[in-house]
Amino acid sequence: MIHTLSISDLTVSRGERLLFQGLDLRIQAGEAVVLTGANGAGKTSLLRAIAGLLRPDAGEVAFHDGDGNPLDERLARGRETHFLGHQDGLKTSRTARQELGFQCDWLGHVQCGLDDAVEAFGLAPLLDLEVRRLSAGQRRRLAMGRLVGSPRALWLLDEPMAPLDARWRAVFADQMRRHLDADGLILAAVHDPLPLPARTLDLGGLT
Amino acid sequence: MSRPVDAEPRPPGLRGATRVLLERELDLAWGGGGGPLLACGFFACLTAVLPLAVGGDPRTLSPVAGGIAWLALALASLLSLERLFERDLEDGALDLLALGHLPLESVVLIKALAQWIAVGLPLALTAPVAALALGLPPALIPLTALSALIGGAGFAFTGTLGAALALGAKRGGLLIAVVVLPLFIPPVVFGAGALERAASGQSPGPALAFLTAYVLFAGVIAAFAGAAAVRNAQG
Amino acid sequence: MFGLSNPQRFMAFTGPLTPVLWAVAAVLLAVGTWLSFTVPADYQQGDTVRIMFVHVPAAVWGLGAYSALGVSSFFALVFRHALADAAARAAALPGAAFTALALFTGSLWGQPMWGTWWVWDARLTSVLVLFLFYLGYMALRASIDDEQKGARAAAVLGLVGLINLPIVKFSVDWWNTLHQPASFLTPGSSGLDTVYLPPFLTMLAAYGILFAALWLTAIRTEIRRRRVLTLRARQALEA
Amino acid sequence: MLDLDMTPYAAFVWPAWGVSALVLAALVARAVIASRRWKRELERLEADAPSKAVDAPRPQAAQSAVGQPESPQVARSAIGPQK
Repeated sequence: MIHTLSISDLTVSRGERLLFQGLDLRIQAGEAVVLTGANGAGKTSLLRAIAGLLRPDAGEVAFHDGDGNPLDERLARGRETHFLGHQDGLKTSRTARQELGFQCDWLGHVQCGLDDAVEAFGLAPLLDLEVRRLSAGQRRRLAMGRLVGSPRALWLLDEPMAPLDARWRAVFADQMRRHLDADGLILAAVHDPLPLPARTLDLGGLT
Repeated sequence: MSRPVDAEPRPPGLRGATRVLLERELDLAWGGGGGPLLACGFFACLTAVLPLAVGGDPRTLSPVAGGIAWLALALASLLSLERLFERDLEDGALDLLALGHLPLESVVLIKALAQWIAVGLPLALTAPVAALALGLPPALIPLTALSALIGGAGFAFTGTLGAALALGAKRGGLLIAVVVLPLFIPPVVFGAGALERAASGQSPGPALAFLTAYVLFAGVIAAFAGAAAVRNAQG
Repeated sequence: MFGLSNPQRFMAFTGPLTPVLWAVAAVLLAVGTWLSFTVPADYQQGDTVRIMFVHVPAAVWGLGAYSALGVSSFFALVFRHALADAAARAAALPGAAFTALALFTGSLWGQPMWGTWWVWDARLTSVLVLFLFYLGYMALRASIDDEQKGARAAAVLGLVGLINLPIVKFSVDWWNTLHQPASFLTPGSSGLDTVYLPPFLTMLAAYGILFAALWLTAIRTEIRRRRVLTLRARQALEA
Repeated sequence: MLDLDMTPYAAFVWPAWGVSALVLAALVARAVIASRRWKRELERLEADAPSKAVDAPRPQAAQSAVGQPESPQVARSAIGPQK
């Protein structure tokens, strides 16, 4: 299991534009880090670079287990990392049940915790609806289902709570707390502060 | 120096993940607008228009029946390729696929496999009917179906690669055709050649062997090049 | 590992080389043209033999340019080097033009020899396929808005094309054995009279050097263009 | 001897050579024009931006340019019309 995520000397640019360089960050099990910065400062790109979806210009992203042994990058990402981006990755033509089931099975383990996910985010009434009938907030809750349904140590979250109302924000905060208690790691890009103790990494950026 | 993530949270295993993705891809192919029906309909339309264009004389038609069937097959295989990766890129599902237990190369292969089952298989069943209608000797029907089935896999692999390359392009559908059709030449040559040889009393064996070899080769190329193209589009 | 992979060093090294290449190409073209029209006409093909001196070099270097494109694509993919990508991009247009010329002159050669403008023989068909590969490459490159992504996608295609070209060639040859009545007089294959070697080889070299000059110039232009884009982006940032 | 009498194949030989010459000339012209154009554009930009940083790695250049006192001038010249 991932115990430490360490980023050293990371440089990322998009096209001709340099987003940040020489970035260092270390997150340990049970720890949450909040990523702040202006729009376009590179929050999303940093998360994508950690998830291996974007190739950094320089620097290194490394994963270590509790004994300090390095983990294979591909396996750490393919088995231990959740990435929840702006887009929910849901197919509008399929039902919520099909989509949640696929996401949990694809990312998850032998026993997909579908019921836990349904219970955590109040998805039961949505399950038989096609995704196209769901509101933005409902879709986000459905996408969050995979965080609970297929447990993975590292959560990379990009504005996770943006479409949620106050009630579900509280529910999600609770889930994050549980994840940290279970020695999970969270790195979240947010505009509003997270409702739990977290370090802040400010990417700054032009205003 | 690096060791695998420890084994306690068991992944679903290769077969499990493959099945999960394959089921989803097939569901999307069949569900989303009836891609296979569309391809078969297109195939049938081409077959019907052709005699009207060149004249219905069996003496003109029947020598080229096999070739026409193969051309129509290649064109029909191009349909529905455009949405293969594009929709997953648009809605973010491609990120999800990249973070699964399987490497992206396998994801590309599974998608190609789904394309083959969803589109290639129905087309392989339609091909003998179309070839018959064009005047192909009935004795060649099993060979037509078999070669269309093998060739369909080649079209699926190559087409999947084209779809991955065209990610992020304007008018992807047209672009895929221009990129992929030159790569369709070997399967069309070997597939139609098998029919032609059989029609002239020779053994279609070598042609089928070449066809199969090309399909295997295309699978390997499509996996690696397709994965590289997908990663490029994601980053 | 490549001394020239640094754009600065590349510019410095190729700066004096390019004018030399242009000059050599011009001289060779002039000499080759002179030789081409001073050799006696072929007893069989008559004056049409002179078409060969522009047809075969165009075909050879059309293929050569695609190899350059494919190999550059490989280096662009593996080493992610901007210079290799510039080289792949720069080879596409001259290569496509050479290939188109080979098709056009081949057709003009075929008409008096075969009595038809186009023959589906293996060689002509292969050149046609090569041209289609160029079309696909340029279309892909042009239709992806993000220049970096378009470049990498095109590089993948260039490499795939390079690997596939021999296979397509093989399939076309195989197909040809199936259909070719083999009664044509195939230009070029009937054993070239040694009297035609000087003009032929001169033109072959001339086309090669010309391609090298075009290619290098285009790479240099591409490097400059990218620098300009970078500078403009920087200024936009300041404004 | 220079032999320019192509009968009976003049209709084939001359177009082949003529079109080849035209296409090659067009290729050369295009290459040279593009080369000149970007060369001039680059020289203009490098003269405009007094930054010593043209050859330095991108990031520093961008940052140092932002903070420089003379950046208003740079900005103006960037906006200024330039054909």
